[in-house]
Amino acid sequence: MIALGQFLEVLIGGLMSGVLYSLVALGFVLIFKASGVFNFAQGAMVLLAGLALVRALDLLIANGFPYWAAVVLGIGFAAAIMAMTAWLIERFVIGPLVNQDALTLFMSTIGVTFVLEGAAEMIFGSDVYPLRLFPTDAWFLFESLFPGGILINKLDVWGALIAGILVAGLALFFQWTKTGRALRAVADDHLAAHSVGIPISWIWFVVWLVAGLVALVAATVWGTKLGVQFSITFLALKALPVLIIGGLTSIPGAIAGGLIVGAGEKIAEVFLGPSIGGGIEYWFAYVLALAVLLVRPQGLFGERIIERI
Amino acid sequence: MRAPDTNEILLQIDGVALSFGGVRALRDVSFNIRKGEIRAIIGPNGAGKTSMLNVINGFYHPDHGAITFKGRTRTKMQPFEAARGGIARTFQNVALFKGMSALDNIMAGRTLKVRRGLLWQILRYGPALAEEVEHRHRVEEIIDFLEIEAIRKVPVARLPYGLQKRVELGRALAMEPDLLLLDEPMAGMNLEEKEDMSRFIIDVNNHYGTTIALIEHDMAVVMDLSHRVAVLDHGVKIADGTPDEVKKNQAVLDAYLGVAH
Amino acid sequence: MAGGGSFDTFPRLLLRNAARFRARPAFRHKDLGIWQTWTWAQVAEIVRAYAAGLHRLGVQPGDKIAVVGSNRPKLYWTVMAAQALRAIPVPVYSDAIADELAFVLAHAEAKLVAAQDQEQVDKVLSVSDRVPHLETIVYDETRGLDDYDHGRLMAIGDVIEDGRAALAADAALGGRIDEFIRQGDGSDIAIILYTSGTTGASKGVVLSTRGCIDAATDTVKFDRLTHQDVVFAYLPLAWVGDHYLNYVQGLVAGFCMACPESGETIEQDRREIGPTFYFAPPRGFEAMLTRVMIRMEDAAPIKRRMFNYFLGIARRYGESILTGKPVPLSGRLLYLLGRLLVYEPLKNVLGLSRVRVAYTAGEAIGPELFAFYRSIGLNLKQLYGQTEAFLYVTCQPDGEIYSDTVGPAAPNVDLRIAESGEVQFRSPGMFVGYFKDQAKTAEAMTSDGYVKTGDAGFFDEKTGHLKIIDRAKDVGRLADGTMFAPKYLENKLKFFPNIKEAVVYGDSREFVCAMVNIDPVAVANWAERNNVAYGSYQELAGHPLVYDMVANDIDEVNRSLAKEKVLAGAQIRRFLILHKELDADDGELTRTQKVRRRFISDRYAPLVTALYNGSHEADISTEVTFEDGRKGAIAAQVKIHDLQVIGTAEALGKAA
Amino acid sequence: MLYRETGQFKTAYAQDMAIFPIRQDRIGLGILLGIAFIGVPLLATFHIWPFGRDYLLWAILLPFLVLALAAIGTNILVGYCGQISLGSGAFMAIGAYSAYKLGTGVHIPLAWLGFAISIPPLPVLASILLGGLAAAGCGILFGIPSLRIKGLYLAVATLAAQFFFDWVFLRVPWFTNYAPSGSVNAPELNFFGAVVQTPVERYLLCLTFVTVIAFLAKNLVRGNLGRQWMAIRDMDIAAELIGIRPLYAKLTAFAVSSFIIGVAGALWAFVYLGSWEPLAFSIDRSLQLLFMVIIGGLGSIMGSFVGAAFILIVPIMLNLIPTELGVPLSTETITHLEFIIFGSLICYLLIKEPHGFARLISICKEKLRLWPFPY
Repeated sequence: MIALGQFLEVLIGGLMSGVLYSLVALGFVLIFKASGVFNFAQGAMVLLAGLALVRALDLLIANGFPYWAAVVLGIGFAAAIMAMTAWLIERFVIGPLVNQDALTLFMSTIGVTFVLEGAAEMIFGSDVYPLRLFPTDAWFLFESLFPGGILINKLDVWGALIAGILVAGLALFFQWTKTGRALRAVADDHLAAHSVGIPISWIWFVVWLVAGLVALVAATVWGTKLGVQFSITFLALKALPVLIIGGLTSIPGAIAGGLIVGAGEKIAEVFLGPSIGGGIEYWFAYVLALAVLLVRPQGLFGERIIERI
Repeated sequence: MRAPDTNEILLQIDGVALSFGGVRALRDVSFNIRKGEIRAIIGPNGAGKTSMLNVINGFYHPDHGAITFKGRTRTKMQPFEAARGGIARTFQNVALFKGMSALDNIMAGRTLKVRRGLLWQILRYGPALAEEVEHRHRVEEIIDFLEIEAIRKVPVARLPYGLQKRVELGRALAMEPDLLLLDEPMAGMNLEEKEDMSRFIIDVNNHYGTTIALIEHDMAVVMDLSHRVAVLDHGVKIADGTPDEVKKNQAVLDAYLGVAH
Repeated sequence: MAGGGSFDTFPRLLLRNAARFRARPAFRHKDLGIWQTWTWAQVAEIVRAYAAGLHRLGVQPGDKIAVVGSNRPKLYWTVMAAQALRAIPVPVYSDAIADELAFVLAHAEAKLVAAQDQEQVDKVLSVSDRVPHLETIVYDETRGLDDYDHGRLMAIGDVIEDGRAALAADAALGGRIDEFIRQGDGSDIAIILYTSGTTGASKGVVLSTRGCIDAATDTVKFDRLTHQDVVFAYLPLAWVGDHYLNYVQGLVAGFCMACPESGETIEQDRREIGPTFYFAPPRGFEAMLTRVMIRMEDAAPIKRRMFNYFLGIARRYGESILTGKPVPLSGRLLYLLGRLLVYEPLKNVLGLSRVRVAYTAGEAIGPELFAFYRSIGLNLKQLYGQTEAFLYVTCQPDGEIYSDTVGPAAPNVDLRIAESGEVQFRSPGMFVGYFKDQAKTAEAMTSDGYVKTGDAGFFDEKTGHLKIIDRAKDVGRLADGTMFAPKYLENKLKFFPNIKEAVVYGDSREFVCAMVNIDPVAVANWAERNNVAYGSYQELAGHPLVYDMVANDIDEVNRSLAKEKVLAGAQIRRFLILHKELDADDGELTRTQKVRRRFISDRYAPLVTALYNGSHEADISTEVTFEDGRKGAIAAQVKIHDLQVIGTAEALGKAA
Repeated sequence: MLYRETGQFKTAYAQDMAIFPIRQDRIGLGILLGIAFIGVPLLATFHIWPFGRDYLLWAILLPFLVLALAAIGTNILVGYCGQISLGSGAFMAIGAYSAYKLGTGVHIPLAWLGFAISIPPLPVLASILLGGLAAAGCGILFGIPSLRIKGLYLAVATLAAQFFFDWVFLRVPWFTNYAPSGSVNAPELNFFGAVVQTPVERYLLCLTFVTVIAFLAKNLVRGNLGRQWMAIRDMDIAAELIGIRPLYAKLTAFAVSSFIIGVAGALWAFVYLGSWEPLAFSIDRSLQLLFMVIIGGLGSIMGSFVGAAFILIVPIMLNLIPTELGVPLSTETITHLEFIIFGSLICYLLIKEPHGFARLISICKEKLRLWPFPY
């Protein structure tokens, strides 16, 4: 018999890690919405941002900077790296490929993935680097209700908090800034950008930059949880089913998709896994996405595709 | 122009209605197409002409009404089933297979006539090759008919618009359809191309005896071409008859001159 | 190789070929995407069935059967079937307008017309009330004709089917057809070819069967044509060239005629079929070369330079290699490399790789143009001929090729130059007469049975080849009686790239003068290369250096004239460069870009006067029409340049 | 320039529709096949340069052939039918493990029914082909979503196949015959009594498979089914309206593609690797195959070969060149450099020639055919 407490604990743990998936998925959605590019490189951007941050922190602290200053400078450095990356990608890859079909753009981001991964590891090293920006100890809640209480990792709470702030920030950005509004216009119609009076290349730069910053945020949380390492890119792959479930064009969808995948795979792993060999987490999200697609090809939150002839 | 020999009804549309969201594209439209005739459906832009074609070949499913084709009434069917039933069509904005040559496009139109399956096609030997040759022969006759010999091996994406339209007509003809639906076959053409296309349409009707339903918003072209004309406006049929009758119809004149309703 | 021999009628040649070359291809036609092929045996069977079908339609010996359309096997078979029935085929140009068609059909008293397609059928129907003898129309392509009244209209395919069925059902019919063939005689009229009349109504040239076959037997032997050869039948069916070179030679030699798919696919089809014997008029070769050069314009610079370099090599050594003259080893090696990189690939894309013998005729061919094709290894030769001769009068044998002659008399052709300078001949293929026109026939013949060509010419002293200089009626005489051939001179001048147009005067004058138009493109290029500054065409035309350059060109012409005894006296003594371009809009040229000599001499009378009164400049003011239709006047002072006459002896001395 | 097409005319449709209608191409292919089937084995047998050691055969030609085969399979699905797949690696795995099970004997205990299904070990050839069939079956199964899902969505759906089968072969010990390490060994490569052992023999085996399958695949793609696939790829709605059933067209593409990939997987495992772990067929393999067809040229059988060669040779070059230049780099740096250069090359090629090397080659061929004209 499964205890309710255990179930709740698994559920909450799953939801919390789902938030982390959402953080990566957000970057995908931003780029897809604005440029129709399915950005396979989002995971590599997380890796790059994380490595830049953690290596800068290490260096600064080793040189006697106070912790808070090192954090601020480190984040600034990583953000600058992401800005440069965004510029390079726009300038050398996405810009020249404008008007190509979706598959070509997708493939080009796989190319970008390889470059970013190689460059990140070559410049910043390829070991596992621990990052301690957030507390990682656990809370035990509701000890009175369930035997042993429910274990919640403080990092997960931080993650949720950050995701919330990020979504709010993005919403504000899209709502209140000129570039943000232009971005929304571009998402509907590339030509619209001209009428807004902002060069399309600038818009794409901004969108890749924002996606890079989102990756940086994701990296701080992921890095604290797992240490900054190459396998982060694999975890980023998991953002793909998250996107499918949530819909490629929906920011709330990305959040919801992340939560569903996070909770679903944890619950499946814990309650179903032992009976069929374990390791279900490995594929559960994808099969779930497949199932969702069969019912709603546009994802749960995606806009309906209407075919015309 | 030769009038159709029989009054046999090939296609009967009864009270068809179609709406998208709140927009009512077709409201209670009824008309028929006789075997062997050239039937035009005309109307100003947004009259629901293309929707009508889409309903006929199963791309849209009407909300109400029935469609009787070759004596069989149906409400829902898939586009490929319509094709199998003998309905072919062309599109307003040429819908060719861009990555293929003109020849391959038309050859693709023979799909329904292909009898040899996967394994024979893999071997491409004996009967399979003979069949392929036979289809090629039929397709070459169409190429000859449409006078596109010079471009048969050119990728269609490289062809000028007028020729693309001809290749598309060829692809539809390759299906040997009973009913050929032409969606604005002369859209975007210059005068000479329009004349050519008119000639091809009449020749198709004459030579193959194919029943043709065509949509056009340019009235002049249609009047010389078709045996009977139905006029749609805002999803409603406002007139139906011979070109001469339709030309004199006040409702038609109003619709074309833009009199407010 | 085969000759006519005892097979003195076309149906007998066909039967001979069917027996001798059975499964060899006789006709190919690119149709429905592939080269449909008929062997000699098949053609013989089809023609027999066709003849039977025509016979059942009432065709009798002596009936005229008109053939209208482009090159299609069924139309050639119509000619064969008609000849099998001893009826007379009359091909008509497919681009003839209705009036021309009506004239020919009515004049020839055509009883049956074989038309290619709906377009031709429509044309025939539109004039049918003017063609009283016309009974039946048969057609090749059925498309669009389904709806027509089939009372007197039939598809050729159906006629053949009908004939085939009737032959099968009725053995006597076969006997009758055989009887026609047996009765056939070399003296039968083979065909009537209507000349496209440049002057007045067209005339029907009647040719005899034996004459046709004998002439073709000679030329087939001359060029060693065999049943292995392939010709590309793209020339107008009604033109003597197509009928002779393809149809008659085809039957005599047993080679294969390949018909293109349509007018638009001729180049592609030529490349596919790869003819071994090829004819094109000079302007055909010129258009081909122009397209080559235009396409090469877009090539990468390196490739273009390589191309031009090897064309230079070809110019230097190609002709000598082709005619077997000594060439230095380095030249041979470079030429070999050029063959690999340029000449062979070029001939390949032009579809000329397999050509063994190519001919051109009809007008003078520019030496540069002629040399180009010869230098890349195409055995291009010239012939001179006429419909009245059944084509060949002269032709160039291999190894004796010059751009400015048309060769010695063709085999068995008797050639002479009349007192008047006119070329006259007797040949095996010469015509019987003009159809229904005794008077014209008499006019065209001399009393001793020679045919007057209407062309003036002379025999080149060195080679003994005939040189055609002009239409006889245009040839004039200087005041001292020396022969003066304006077009010949003008052509020679125009072959220089710097000279676009030229008008020469001299008839009944003391000496010859020329007015020249420079080629603005070529001269502007030259000016740019040589840093010659100029502000306008007028200024460029008047530039002393330009005058010097043109003077050099004319000197060269004079030098070449000096070598020709007949024309040595007609050298150009004075010339001027016109200040404006001759223009069709001003009436100075015809719409086909030929100079209107008389009009120009009136318009520029002050200049002509100045040319002959010894002054060194003259003022002229002419009215011109601008491109927008406005009229205005151009006034200019034009300089006149004197030239040294080159003495015959001096020229010979230089040559030695 | 090398082409001399004048006089090469077709008098029958069969000639016109031949794989190589131009004589020079046929000659070229003949020479290539001659080198591949006779030249290379002779040189390799007598260890003549460049086959001094078996390195070239083992490390380049063998993987090239097998991956080219897999790329052909991928190309049929992605290039011809337009269905993006990130799951090719999984289908290689299915081919490999199915062939392994069939080659070593299948035993399915159905305890609750009281009996067991037992199939004795099948001959190697049958195992390989049936392995392909098993992959085809799974391909059809995972192709069903393609009827509703399009484009990039489908790519993610195929990822599901990839991860699911990765997991199956890792976690279900039945497939590995309960090998404790998870690593399995191929059965003896016995073809009708002839045992394939040496590199040359292995090479010839793969070459035969590749040649035959490439030829048959070419037959298919230039026939009606191929046109159906391309029609679906280019404009699925129009395809449907001329009577093409999307279900049939897409599922046949999945089946044929998966069959070829499955056979390639079995060859990869049996002939090239000999013993292997599930890792051999991971998502990286899928991406690699996708790269091969995109760089080689979507919708081109020849492109699959070129793409495979390119993807294999570039890393080798990256390893060789610095060493030859006397700038030895650490293994790690080389790996990273490989990533960067590879990624950049992909981006560069996509920008310069989105249709891949096949298009470049056909442009070159066209230029040669029209030489000296530029177009």
